[in-house]
Amino acid sequence: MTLVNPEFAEELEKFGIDKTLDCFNCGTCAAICPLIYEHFPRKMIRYAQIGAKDRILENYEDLWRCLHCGLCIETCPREADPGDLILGLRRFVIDNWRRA
Amino acid sequence: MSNNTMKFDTVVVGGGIAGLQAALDLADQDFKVVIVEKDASIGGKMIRLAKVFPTLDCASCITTPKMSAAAHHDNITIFTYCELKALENAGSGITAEVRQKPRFVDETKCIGCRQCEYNCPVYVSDEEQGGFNARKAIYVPFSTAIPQLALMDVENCTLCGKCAKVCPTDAVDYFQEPKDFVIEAKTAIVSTGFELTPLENKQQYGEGNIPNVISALQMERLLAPHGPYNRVLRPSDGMEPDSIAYIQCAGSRDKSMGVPYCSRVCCMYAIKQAMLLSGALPLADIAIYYMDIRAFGKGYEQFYQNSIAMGIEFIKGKVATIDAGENGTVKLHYEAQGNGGGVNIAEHDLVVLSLGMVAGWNPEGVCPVSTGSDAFIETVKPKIAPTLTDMDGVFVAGVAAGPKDIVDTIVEAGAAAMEASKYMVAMARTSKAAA
Amino acid sequence: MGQIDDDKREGKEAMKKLRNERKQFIKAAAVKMKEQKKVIKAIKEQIKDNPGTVPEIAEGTGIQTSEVLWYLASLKKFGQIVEGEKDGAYFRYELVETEQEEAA
Amino acid sequence: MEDEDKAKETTSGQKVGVYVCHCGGNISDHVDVGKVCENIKNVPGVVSVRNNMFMCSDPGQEMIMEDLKNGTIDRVVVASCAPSLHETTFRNAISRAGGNPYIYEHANIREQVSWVHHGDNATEKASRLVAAAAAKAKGLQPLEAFRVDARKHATVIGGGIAGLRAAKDLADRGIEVVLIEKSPFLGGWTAKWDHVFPTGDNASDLIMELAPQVLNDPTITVYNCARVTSFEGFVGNFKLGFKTQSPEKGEYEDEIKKMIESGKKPGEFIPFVGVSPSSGIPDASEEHTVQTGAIILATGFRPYTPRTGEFGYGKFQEVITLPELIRIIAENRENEPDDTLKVNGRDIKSIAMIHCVGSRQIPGIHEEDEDKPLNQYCSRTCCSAVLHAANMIRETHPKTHIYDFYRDIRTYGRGQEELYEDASKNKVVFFRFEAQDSPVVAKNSGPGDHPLLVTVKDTLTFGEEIQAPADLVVLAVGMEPNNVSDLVEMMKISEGVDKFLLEVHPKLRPVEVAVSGILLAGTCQAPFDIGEACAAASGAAVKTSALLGRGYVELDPFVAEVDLNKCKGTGACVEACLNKGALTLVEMEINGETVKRAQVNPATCSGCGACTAVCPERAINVKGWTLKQYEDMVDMIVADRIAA
Amino acid sequence: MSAQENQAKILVLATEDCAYPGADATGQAHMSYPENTYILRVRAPVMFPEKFYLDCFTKGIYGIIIMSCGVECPYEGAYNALAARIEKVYAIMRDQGLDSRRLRLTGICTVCTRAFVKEVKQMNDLMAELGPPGSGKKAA
Amino acid sequence: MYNPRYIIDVLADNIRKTRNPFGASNRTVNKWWKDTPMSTEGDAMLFTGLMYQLAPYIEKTTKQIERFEDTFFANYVWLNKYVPKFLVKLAFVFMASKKDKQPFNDILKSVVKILVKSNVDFFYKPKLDYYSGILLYDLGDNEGFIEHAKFVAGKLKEQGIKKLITVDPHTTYAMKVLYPKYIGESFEVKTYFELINFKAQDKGRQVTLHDPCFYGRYLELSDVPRKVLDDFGIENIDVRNSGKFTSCCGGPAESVSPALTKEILSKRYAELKETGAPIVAYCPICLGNLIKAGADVEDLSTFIARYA
Repeated sequence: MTLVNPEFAEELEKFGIDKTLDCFNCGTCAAICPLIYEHFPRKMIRYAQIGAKDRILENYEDLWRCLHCGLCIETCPREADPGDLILGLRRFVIDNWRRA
Repeated sequence: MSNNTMKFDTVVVGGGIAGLQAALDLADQDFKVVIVEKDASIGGKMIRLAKVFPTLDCASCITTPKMSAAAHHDNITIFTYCELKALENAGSGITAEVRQKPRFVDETKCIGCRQCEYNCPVYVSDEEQGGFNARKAIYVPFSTAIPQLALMDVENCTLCGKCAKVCPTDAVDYFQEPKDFVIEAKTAIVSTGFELTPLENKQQYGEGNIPNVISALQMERLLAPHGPYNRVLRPSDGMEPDSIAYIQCAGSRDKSMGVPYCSRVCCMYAIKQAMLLSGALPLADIAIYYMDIRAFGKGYEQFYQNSIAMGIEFIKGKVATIDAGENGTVKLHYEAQGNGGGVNIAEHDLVVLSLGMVAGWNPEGVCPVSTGSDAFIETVKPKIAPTLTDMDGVFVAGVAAGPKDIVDTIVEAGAAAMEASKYMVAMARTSKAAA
Repeated sequence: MGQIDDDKREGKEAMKKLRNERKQFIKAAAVKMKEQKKVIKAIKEQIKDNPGTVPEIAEGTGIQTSEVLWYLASLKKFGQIVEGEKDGAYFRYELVETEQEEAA
Repeated sequence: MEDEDKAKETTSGQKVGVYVCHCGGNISDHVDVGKVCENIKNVPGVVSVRNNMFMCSDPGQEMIMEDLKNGTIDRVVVASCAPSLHETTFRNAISRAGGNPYIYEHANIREQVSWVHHGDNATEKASRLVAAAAAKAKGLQPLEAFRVDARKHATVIGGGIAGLRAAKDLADRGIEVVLIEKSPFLGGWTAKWDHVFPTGDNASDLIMELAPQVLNDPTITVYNCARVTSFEGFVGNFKLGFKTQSPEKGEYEDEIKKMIESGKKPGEFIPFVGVSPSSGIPDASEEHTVQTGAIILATGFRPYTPRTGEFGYGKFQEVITLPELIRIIAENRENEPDDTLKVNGRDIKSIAMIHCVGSRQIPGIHEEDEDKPLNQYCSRTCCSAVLHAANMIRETHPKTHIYDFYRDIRTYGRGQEELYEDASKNKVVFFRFEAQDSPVVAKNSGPGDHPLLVTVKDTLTFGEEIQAPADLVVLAVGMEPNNVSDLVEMMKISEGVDKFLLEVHPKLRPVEVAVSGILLAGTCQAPFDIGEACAAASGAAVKTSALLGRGYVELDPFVAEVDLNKCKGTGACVEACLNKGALTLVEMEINGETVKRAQVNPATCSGCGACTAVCPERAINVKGWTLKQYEDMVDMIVADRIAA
Repeated sequence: MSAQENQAKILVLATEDCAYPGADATGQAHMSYPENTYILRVRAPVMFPEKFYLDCFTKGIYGIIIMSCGVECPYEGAYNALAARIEKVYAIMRDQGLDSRRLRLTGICTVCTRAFVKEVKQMNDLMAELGPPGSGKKAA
Repeated sequence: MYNPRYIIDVLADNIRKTRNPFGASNRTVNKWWKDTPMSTEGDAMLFTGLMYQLAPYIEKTTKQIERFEDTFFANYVWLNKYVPKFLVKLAFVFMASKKDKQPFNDILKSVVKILVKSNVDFFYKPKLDYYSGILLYDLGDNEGFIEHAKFVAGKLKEQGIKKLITVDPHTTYAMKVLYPKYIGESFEVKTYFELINFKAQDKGRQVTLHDPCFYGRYLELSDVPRKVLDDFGIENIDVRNSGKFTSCCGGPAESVSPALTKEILSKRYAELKETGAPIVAYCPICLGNLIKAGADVEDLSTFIARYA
């Protein structure tokens, strides 16, 4: 059970990410990602969309798997820049550590 | 003004279902209409389809009566195989400059017997049949074409003279020249339709180079009674496919392809084809990969639910890439979003791309009518007068003003005819008042 | 008579001119036609005695399966080949004996 | 009996001319045309047999015209290609020669003979088909396309956007119009919207562009508070009775109150009500009758009313429908707009919007009421309407968060996918559910001061259960057709299983119903958005214009005809008739006796011949296609003498 | 087909909106079929009384195929009325010892070329098997 | 997989202290220029960003950490407190030998040869040739990146440098896109292959270009080397995934998961191998990776320098 937190998307703007909710969850990024790892990166994007901050912090390691190769950005049918969102989430996580 | 000038009330640009319907609705009100068609036959895309949703009646059963009604109508003149050079309204009415391309066959003599085609020695890939079989270098476009006239494709002709020799009416004319003429009219209806989203727009879908990945329009031909194989076979080797997949939004709602809008018909035609396939190949597995199923029209949702009940599999997830597999199979990479899903690779015998629609005509340099960012003709009052363009006396019908299905196209064609006829009545009133 | 001869000569001249104008097309089409004749002959030869499936014909002639199918579909359209029995997932194709169809 | 038939026919000329086409070898390569001509000479009634390389060519047609003009022949048979190609050609040729085009019969010896058969049998078959055609031609009578006078007058029922559009279109085409609206106001549901998707047009602007045009047009008469009470007649000549009366107590109470409060005069737009015509609201009831040529039904829709408890509707006051939300949005704009949307002064920090309420219902999944079938259809407009509303809220009230619960987002139309994208850009959070796992709306006992909690199994989040606390739940209710069962009954038109009015064929005749002269416009037929409803209205208007424009309706001459010499008034034909009303038994005087006899109404007869089959006296036939003609044709097919 | 076999005449009643253009399409595709078939264009086959069919058999027609538009029939209700009538004809045929397979009701559309040929061929094969009507007086 | 948290901390710490991710001084790492005569004044500065120089260190490092991945030690390898020395100055531990460095140094010399042949007015100042800091950005340490970038840009600006000639995609991206975006400092950035300006003819030769992600997608420069090859009469046989749609070599994952890198690399190598032609790479990471995979691969610069 997850409680939605719509403010998280706004919070992410601080980390240079303003397209959190642009994604319409088509799954292209997950399928095209060279990592072929579960639902990555859409899973992380989805968590960001619904504001499941804890999930992101719990699963932060996944964020650093990303090669930042840009294939998902190139292919995204909505130009939602999934790869950049992952980078942004890395910044969010690091910020979280440093502030802790 | 040359003697090549003809006068009509309305010039209809494009003889597909929208143009035909608009022309008929005007002609039935006693307006004189001329249809200018770019292809060698009227009928547009619809005549190329197998069956149509949601009634599943055959497309030609609906199109041919309209085609022949237009062809035989006293108030309708049809020019096929024409290029529109200019369409303008200088204030005094519409002027259309038209160039009729040479058929190299005298249309007053040709009787459509196809002797020339039977005897021509050059085989040419028949695009009317999705390229799955051949026509000849001289040919009648298709069996229900109107007019039933042959035309020659000079790029594939060896000038061997066989066609001229066998023609019973001496209709072959190797020396035919293009004919230029001018049409003057009070109004124009633009019904220029669509083309499919080019396959080249999506590298991940193979750009047309992966065997057994075909377009939905090609599948229409495989399903059609006059089809190239007369049945559904895999084009790479003639195998009857056991598993067929549809890839939705393969040319719509995809900014990476430059087509951000929804093409509106693909969900329904994929479902329709899937149902027809499950009739033609009862043992085959059919899957549709989709993002949202858009079954919005009258009877469409019920049609969709029926297809689920028939066992057609719907998989939520946009296919990311397509690769060639072993032995002619096709591999799809996608993220399955159902329960316990994940990144998957599925293998199918035949894959159909549900390609979207892009504008069929670019008016730039021909006609000053505005287009939207989607390249379709802009309408100025989409809510209460949906067929009005920003050009005086010019109206738009059907897909020319954005993707739509046949039902909506036919209704809108009627609306365009209404607007055009009102315009002409008002014009007559003003000129009477002035006089 | 003289008039007809003149017309004929003029026609010939015009044809010659046209041939020259379309030289490139004619050349390409002729090459294509020649190749097609060869392929059609090979396919027909292959199924002369025994109807074959696309992969069988491809194997026998060394022509790609997709091309074999294209030719079979085309020859079928122009009445030279008919589809026969199904064999596994493939259909067999056979020659039409004469131009006179089966009704005879 | 059959002798009688023959006797009658001999009196009407039987000089049949037969023309056989070679079609440049297409026919003559397989059919021995000479032999066919030879064979045909023996057929009774045939006086001339000629052939030509191309009958369709000018010289070919000239042959026919020449023979007709000099009186050699008075019936024509051409044996050539399929009738679809040249039947009209030859009929026109006959007309040009001053003949009646219906004395023509076509024999198809190309598509149905020479292209499919070869050898001697082809020639024999061709001969028999030509002989059969000659036999049929012998029985042909000159026919006149049937004309009935049509009033250049149409009635539009329904004063919503579609009705207004249709009325104005018709008036512009010179057709007199009566517009009948059941409520006191024009504008229908469009008047009850604020800004409309996807253009953002102000609904009142749309109404105010059309309504004054309708009200000020001298050829349009508008009756509000009016209901149809009777209907009779046929295309071109309908008689419609209707009654105007002041609304009953409680009816349109809110709207009338709003009108009074607004102080708006007739002809002015009253927000969320519409436009009152100059007649105002009638005090007394009055009966009217109108003679009209065609009727356009533009009776519109009503939004689905959720059942009590459906997504908490009726149970929690915070659960409302989309039309209610649209009003709230407008009210917030009128009052000082705030960062947060307000309802009765209450801050709305989060809204949950739920799609497909009262649409896309699935038997076995959705609860079925006994008296009401499930709405299995998609209501087409709700997705875009929801997203448009969401965008308006997010853009004006950035502190109000929006959650959107959908099954499929159906932003199909031009400019609609952009609404979806804008909603995403506006940070609307989407959740997708399967029909069997609909969101559950409950009282929020958890954190925050939000009164409601929406729980959903979200397929976008891998099937996880997600909870969204909400201050307001908005149900995107679908469309249902307005109840017009009285009109359906009166006019004998059909409803589909979805209760919307049924067209003849969605593609062939999309705005017509089976009853000629009655047309459909807008949401009485199916859910549409405003633009689509207007297109349908114009589509219906153009058909009406074509129908009535000439002042008469020309009908196919192929209608049933009663032979009064034979009719005994059994009524079997009336029983079998598929177009109720096309055949009736009427009293008439024959030889001083009053008897009942069948009478055809040519305006409504479709010429199917269902009557022919059942008449025990062989007294009724479809003109040009009589049973006798078919019998004669069969005789020619089986006859010995044609076989050469 | 020999001339004698050609006596086995099959009557095809083809609707002008669907089956008749379907037969034309078959011709345009140059697909051959037995020539003992006589195609008559009809508006709607609902016009024929029971007696018409029975008379045809008496006159020497071997078999009849009614090719209608099926449920797409432009005359609402005509198809159902036709189907009901054909049931009656079958009953009479059985009474008279006529094989009811001599009369067939099918739906053929404007491009149903294969279906058209199939119907015709099947009926032809059946006629070859059954012989002339009334010859056997045996119910199948 | 290694815990990214520790890696980031180490790298950030190294860069802060030494301006170099491996904790080695730039002077130790950057020695290639010593026997290459170059002007110290000119129009544009050759700015290598030290990526090619660091490539052998990266390789050595990954070889070591690969041994520990997915073992009990994985998360402890990086722990500062347990092995502080090992950590802070990686370079001393995994010192790259001269032999390891040689091929990478040759690449930079080739670049110089190409620039000279193309008559480019350029200069080199080893002291100003800093690491761009891109790895910090990639790993999400924006603060660290910005701090370092400000330092680098400051040094360059101090010397009035406006034009840079870069040699690798990562540095190019950093200088061309990230510096203006994050610290508001803009340079006129060109890669060396955009400046090639001489003729050659080598008909019949075939190669397959492997595009780095940054050039192919982010910077959309992959058409430039193709044009150069084409002009030289060399046939480039593209694999399906190239240019905008190139496949990653796996390199970026190296610091956290060499195993992952290996997996992705082997897939990419299989794709490239299919053409049968020798591979040409133009990124130090890709190059190092492909060499590791056993590929017949050469850097674009050494390949082109052959004609210079």
